[in-house]
Amino acid sequence: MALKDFFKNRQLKRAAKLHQKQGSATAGNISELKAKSAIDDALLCSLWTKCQGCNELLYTSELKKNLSVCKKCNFHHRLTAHERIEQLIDYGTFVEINDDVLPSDPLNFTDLKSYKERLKDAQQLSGVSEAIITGIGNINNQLVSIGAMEFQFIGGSMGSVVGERITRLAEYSTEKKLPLIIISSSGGARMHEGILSLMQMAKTASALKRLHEEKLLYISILTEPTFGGVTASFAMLGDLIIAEPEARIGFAGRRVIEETIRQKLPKDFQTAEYLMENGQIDMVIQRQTLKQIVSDLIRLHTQNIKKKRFSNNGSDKTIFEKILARL
Amino acid sequence: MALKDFFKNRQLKRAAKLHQKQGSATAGNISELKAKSAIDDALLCSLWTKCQGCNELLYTSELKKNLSVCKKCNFHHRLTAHERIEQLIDYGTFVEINDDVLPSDPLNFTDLKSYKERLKDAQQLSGVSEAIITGIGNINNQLVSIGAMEFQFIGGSMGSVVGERITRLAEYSTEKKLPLIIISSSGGARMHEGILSLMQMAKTASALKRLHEEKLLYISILTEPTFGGVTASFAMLGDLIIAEPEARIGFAGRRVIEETIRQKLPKDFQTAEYLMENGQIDMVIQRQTLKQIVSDLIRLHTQNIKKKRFSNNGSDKTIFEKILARL
Amino acid sequence: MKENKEIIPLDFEKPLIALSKQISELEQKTRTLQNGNKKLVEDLKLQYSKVKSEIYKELSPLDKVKIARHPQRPYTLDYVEKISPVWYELHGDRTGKDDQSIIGGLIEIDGQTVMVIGTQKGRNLKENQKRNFGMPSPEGYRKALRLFHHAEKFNLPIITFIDTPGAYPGLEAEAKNQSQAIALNLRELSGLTVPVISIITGEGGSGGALAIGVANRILMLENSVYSVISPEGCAAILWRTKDKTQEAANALKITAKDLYELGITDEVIPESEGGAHYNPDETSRNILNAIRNHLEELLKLTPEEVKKDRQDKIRNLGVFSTN
Amino acid sequence: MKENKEIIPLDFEKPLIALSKQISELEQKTRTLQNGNKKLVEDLKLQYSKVKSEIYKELSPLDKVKIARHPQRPYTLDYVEKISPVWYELHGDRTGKDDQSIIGGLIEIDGQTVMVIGTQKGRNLKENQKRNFGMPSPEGYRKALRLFHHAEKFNLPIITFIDTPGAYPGLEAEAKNQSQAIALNLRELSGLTVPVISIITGEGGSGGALAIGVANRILMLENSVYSVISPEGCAAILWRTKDKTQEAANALKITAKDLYELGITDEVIPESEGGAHYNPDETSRNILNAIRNHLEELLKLTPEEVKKDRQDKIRNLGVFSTN
Ligand SMILES: [Zn+2]
Ligand SMILES: [Zn+2]
Repeated sequence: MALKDFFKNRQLKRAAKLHQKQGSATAGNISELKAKSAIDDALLCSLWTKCQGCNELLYTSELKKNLSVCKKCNFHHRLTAHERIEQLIDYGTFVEINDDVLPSDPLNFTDLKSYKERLKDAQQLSGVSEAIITGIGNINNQLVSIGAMEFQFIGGSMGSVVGERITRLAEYSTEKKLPLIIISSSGGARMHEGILSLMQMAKTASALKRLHEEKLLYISILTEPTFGGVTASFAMLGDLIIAEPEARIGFAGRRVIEETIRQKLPKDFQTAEYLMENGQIDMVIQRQTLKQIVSDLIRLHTQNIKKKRFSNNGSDKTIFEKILARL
Repeated sequence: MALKDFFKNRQLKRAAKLHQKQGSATAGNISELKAKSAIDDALLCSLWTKCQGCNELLYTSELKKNLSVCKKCNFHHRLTAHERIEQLIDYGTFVEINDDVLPSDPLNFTDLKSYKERLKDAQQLSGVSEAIITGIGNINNQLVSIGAMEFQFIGGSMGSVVGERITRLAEYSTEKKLPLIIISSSGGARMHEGILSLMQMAKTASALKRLHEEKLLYISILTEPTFGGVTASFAMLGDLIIAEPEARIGFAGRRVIEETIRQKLPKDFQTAEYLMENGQIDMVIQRQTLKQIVSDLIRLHTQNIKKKRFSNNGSDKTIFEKILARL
Repeated sequence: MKENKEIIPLDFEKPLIALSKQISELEQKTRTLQNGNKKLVEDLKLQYSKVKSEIYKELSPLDKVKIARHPQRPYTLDYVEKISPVWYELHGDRTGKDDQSIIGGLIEIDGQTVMVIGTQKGRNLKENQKRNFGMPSPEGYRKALRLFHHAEKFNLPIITFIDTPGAYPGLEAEAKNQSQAIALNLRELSGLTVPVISIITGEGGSGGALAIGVANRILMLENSVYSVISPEGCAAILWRTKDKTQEAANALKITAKDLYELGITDEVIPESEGGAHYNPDETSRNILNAIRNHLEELLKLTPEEVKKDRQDKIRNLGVFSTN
Repeated sequence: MKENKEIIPLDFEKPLIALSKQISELEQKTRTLQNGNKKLVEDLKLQYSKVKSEIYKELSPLDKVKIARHPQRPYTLDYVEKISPVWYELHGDRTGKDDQSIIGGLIEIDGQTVMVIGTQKGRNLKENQKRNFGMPSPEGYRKALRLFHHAEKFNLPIITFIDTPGAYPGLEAEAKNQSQAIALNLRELSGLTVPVISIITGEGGSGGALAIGVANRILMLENSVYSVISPEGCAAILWRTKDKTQEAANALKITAKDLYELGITDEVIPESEGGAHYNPDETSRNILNAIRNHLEELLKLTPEEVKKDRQDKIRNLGVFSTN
């Protein structure tokens, strides 16, 4: 499609956007959060992407090169879990673990559609088996455990698999003395697994307790959007908490709060910057500098300890090789 | 003096009260706090005491019998350190310790009067050697370490001696595994000892850190008035914090705050009830029930531990006897 | 046919009310009339018993939700009063607020000091303004956290009573970091070495309930419910209409029985017939018995075993496949 | 006679300004006039040096207070920038506010990560609104506490920079329990096993300063002061008039030298002549050297020895008699 056609169609598409795709699926927060998705545009025109911040048309390839951050308005577009890993982990060093932990349907849950169907659809749409990818890899030659959530998978909702994969990742970190990084993006708990999804909050927090007792570093990275049971468990337990600019982060969804308190909320409510002002996070970091800063922070948090404890225990490299050999 | 004469003189005395006695002596808070003292009345008429809450004339002996709480308006009159001990500790079981720790004048400090003179005057006025009495004794047969501050001694201000006596008391508690009770009443740090008085905040807090690490109970009792360096150190570090009704407690003095923020403060600001509402203390307790409640709280906090650890180690009685024998 | 007249009936209890009324009227007449009517009264009473046990036996999940939310249902302070001779409430997070939708304090059971922490609803509008309808703010969770650590320090077992629609979804609550307050409680509760027993007494409202519910034993009153989201909220999102609340309540598996079968709940504590509000004394006795039994077991463990017991329990929650 | 022209002179520096002006004028004339004047200029310069060293040698405690409060004095962020190649600021108490009158973050010294925590004043009204004139609220102290524990967890030595009139005396600060925030920091700082070095860089304002100043080593810049109360406040209370501020400043013993003699301060760090604001680079180098020396000593100790070193130091503060 030519550029001029795109411009002509812009108004039509905006209208179409109001009747967005079918239903969200996590506890409360997602339906409103999906409004910003740009998949319609992407399908219409894969060469060009309309910026969700300023509506400008951007070359998709250039946008990707800039880590999906708009050069005009600095809007940070959503990334897939795989893109997250690619942007943070040294090329070729990521090894996924626990990808054999797969969802089931413990409650035999059906709403307008069965949960089983939803899972299949989500797997097809997102290309991943669940709402988080976990594994190990290097960040500027420093071995870490890393998890990245996939919002396209039923709104990044946390069910048994997300809980189990994070728990295993944290346990792995504890065992191997590795820093842990989790990039969150989620609407909350996955209703279709009922109370079991709620319990994942306790499970992940408990695993992080053991990591904490071992004095290992956990950096939590919050991205647009992070809500509900995810924020209220592992995402808010980082030793360091970093958010991307303008990412919306909170416990309750905006609409629920507005209904409860019967007043409009300020525009910047629940943005990364709002959280910063309210003392809830350490930093708001541009995506372009995220890898370098995370890498620096890992170095700064491990170099003193290394000197004391690991001086004769071999380098990270060796540990990494051992782990790879075992896998 | 007959009762009717007293009534006649009441108005005169009220006027006299406005020109109260000479200067206060601690960091900021005392001068205003002394305004409520009723010593003039007491001297004028030792049989009768005018209630500082409701201005009613009360039989002094009846007032004392009611622990200096007005039966009409519930005003809790200030108590001396010795009265505090008497009201809380079983008759005859109090043994003062570290009364040989006595004030000196490290800075050779003189304002309108020399610090040495002030110390002598304070000792004469209050009948105690410093602004706190410390020792051990029983509360309903439970041995405790206890300290009670004396507001009449330079406004209960904390200098080196208060800091040292509290520190030794806390250390004694730690060593003997005794619950610690401190009843505070203070205008803050004692300016005449300069930086040394400030450092008592760190010293007492540090001693309490060790007590805390040994998992021993510390009950802090806040009475009218408790301010400044005392509140901002040992007084606010209780596992349990109890205040007497309407006692004024805070960090900065009311006047300082009003000058800073240039607005009037609410009437109940910095009262025990205000602190309660603001989540700063556990309980506001009537003086008449204080001993029973403190006694209960000690029992509740030690009976589980005793079962586990002290089942074959002899009773409190034995420890008490050993300590007494050693003194 | 004595029934506590002050109890407000629920929809599904209406047939009982009608029957009860009929019986009362007949009984009054019986005094002046013939023996034949006495037989009728007896029959009606029999009928009443049958209907009653049928109604209460076949309660749907949504009926249970209604009982769990009954305005006359006993709350934490009611149970505390009945199971302990002493109660010293401890207040505040020490940093600016005493959130009264969560209460905490010391009780005594069999000469053992126990820390109680629980959500607390109000009985009327004024009380509910104070208690915020049992929906805690971050300061409430931080008060609870302070008391968890207090209990750990002094070797006090912890019992939590849970009956909350959920954590309060308000502007101030978000500004004060509701998420972090809950998350930190989850983490810290999991690390305690004193026994923790949680009892869902009414509504177990999602993360707001779990924040004081990470326990060695999770007990549920017979008519209590515990869910990741309210049936109304779930229906609105997944079915796009609150009309489907019944369906959502069924699908979510929220009753004590469901959760027992799912392995979340360790014991279902029986209530008095019709619900705890019909006989708080009886229900309290059942609660006390349950506490005693579980406490006795847990106090046999060493502190490290207590911690491991809880962590193992939490660790195994979740259903997934591994090929 | 090059002096940084942008420096705002203090009262007692006025003679120097006059002399300096005289010299400049004469120098300009000298270009066009005879040799005799050159001699005069030389003499004046000599005179200037003499006066200068005399003035700075005989500074009264109150003069030092003025230097310590000089609006151009370097603040924590200025020093951080000069002593470390990296600076990652960490924000917030996690519970509702990022108090910017206290800052904290990570720096690196000789390949060692160090946690810096310091009070921070603003340079102008707008900045001072943000920084509240360097007077922390409870949330600031709680941010500091979070970072103390963070440093303890990751084995990071702590350096605190202190320059504050004191903890903020405001309604909100009292409501949020300023006392407890300070008290808890005192207690927790005393228990850390990582080295803590505190540097008083300007005003050490009472409890508000001490709350981040319980350290293994207390260092003071040459012109800094540290006091239980401001001289003005002390004069107003004990002398009943602020006119006696000078007397109070003398009596209180607040200068670096006084505190060194009292055994409170471990080292007095020299500033550039006239004060740190005349040459922040030089002063920063002196600070860095002092940090290096003390850190080197402290890092030889085991964690438990570090803790004991600090606790012993604190334990011995105070002067009293025992007969
Ligand atoms: Zn843009
Ligand atoms: Zn009265």
